[in-house]
Amino acid sequence: MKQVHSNYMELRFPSRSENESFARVAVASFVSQLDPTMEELTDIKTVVSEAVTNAVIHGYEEKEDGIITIRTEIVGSRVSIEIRDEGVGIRDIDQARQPLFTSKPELERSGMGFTIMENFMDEVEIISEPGRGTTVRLVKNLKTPHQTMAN
Amino acid sequence: MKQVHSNYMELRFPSRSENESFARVAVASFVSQLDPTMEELTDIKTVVSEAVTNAVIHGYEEKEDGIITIRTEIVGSRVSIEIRDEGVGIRDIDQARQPLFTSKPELERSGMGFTIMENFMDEVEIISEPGRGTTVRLVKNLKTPHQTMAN
Amino acid sequence: IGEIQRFLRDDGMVKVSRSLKELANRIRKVKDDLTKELGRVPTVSEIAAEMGVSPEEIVFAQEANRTPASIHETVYE
Ligand SMILES: Nc1ncnc2c1ncn2[C@@H]1O[C@H](COP(=O)(O)OP(=O)(O)O)[C@@H](O)[C@H]1O
Ligand SMILES: Nc1ncnc2c1ncn2[C@@H]1O[C@H](COP(=O)(O)OP(=O)(O)O)[C@@H](O)[C@H]1O
Ligand SMILES: [Mg+2]
Ligand SMILES: [Mg+2]
Repeated sequence: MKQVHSNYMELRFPSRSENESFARVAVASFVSQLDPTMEELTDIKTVVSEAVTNAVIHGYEEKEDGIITIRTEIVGSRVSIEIRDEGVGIRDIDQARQPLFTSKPELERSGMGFTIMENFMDEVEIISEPGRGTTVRLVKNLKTPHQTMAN
Repeated sequence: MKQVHSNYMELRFPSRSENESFARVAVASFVSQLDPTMEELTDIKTVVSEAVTNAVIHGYEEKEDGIITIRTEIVGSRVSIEIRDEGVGIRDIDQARQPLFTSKPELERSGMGFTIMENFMDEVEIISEPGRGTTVRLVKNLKTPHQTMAN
Repeated sequence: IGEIQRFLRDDGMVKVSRSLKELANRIRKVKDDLTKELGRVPTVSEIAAEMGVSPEEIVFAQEANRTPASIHETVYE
């Protein structure tokens, strides 16, 4: 039997908004080992953007010296992405997940970040503690080339 | 006066040859914040490839569970890239730097990796200890768009 | 959300390896055009601005012209 392909990468960078685009491309280029569809890759880039933006704006409240860590793992066609900050944390996670909920309406946030993550990924887990920081765990099972063809 | 732009990123991944492409994209896309020319980016991608390939092939002798760390820093238009492995290390660094020297002629290595790094970068420093691993520090001062225009 | 999703998904089932290769070819053409127009090599941002994407995306797309993007490509094609 063919062995399952597995690999990982870990990335750390300071909480500056100009790193969002870099983070998105870094994760995408790592995942492109699996030759996903364009649609799958776009979904992944979008959720990484949302999570990194949340860490910058909410987690570190735009302080630029916070550290954001992203760990991406692939096992077979399963992609797991963990985005971590050591910022202010989330008091009420259920409320934060509600569509349209935002704690920063003054910044014209849409409150749709977590909803987008839930829509584009197969699993979304939020682990957070006020004063300690937030970890978002996202999982997507890519369709293998074979499954795609069968659709 | 305009403040000098500074930023960094740190990357860790296992010593597998398929991560070479990911590593060059990650470093080059980070450096693209500085508005380099395509040629400067190509230089940077090439040296990252050479250093990562060295870590995989020589440092870890193709064992796939070694860890490679890359730290990239930008300060003004100066780019520093540090590629580190905890592999076998280099006994004679002067000899390793010689053009055409390779310890693995059986793998059809060209022995030109360090020579390419010296050609494409402004500074190349090799720190290594047998049994401890190797760190390659590369620095490139990018031409600002203004300087490029003056050429 | 359905709408955002549909909008973002207009590339459908196209494999990344192929789609990025096309983008990489366009980058090369834009680079050549800009070089003539400016009388010097363009910067990555200039090319990115011309194409309406971020400089980081330019770097990513360019890689597609170098190697097979994946382990699958060789296996399935
Ligand atoms: N990393 C984080 N650290 C602290 N709070 C967060 C973080 N991510 C999200 N939140 C909280 O969850 C809320 C909802 O997030 P999201 O759905 O992305 O909407 P938006 O970012 O538009 O406010 C945010 O307004 C914020 O209160
Ligand atoms: N990361 C490393 N760990 C151990 N040895 C290394 C490493 N990088 C380079 N070397 C040694 O330096 C030599 C020269 O490297 P290089 O100029 O890249 O040529 P080549 O890789 O083609 O052998 C290698 O053959 C190897 O002996
Ligand atoms: Mg958000
Ligand atoms: Mg070499």
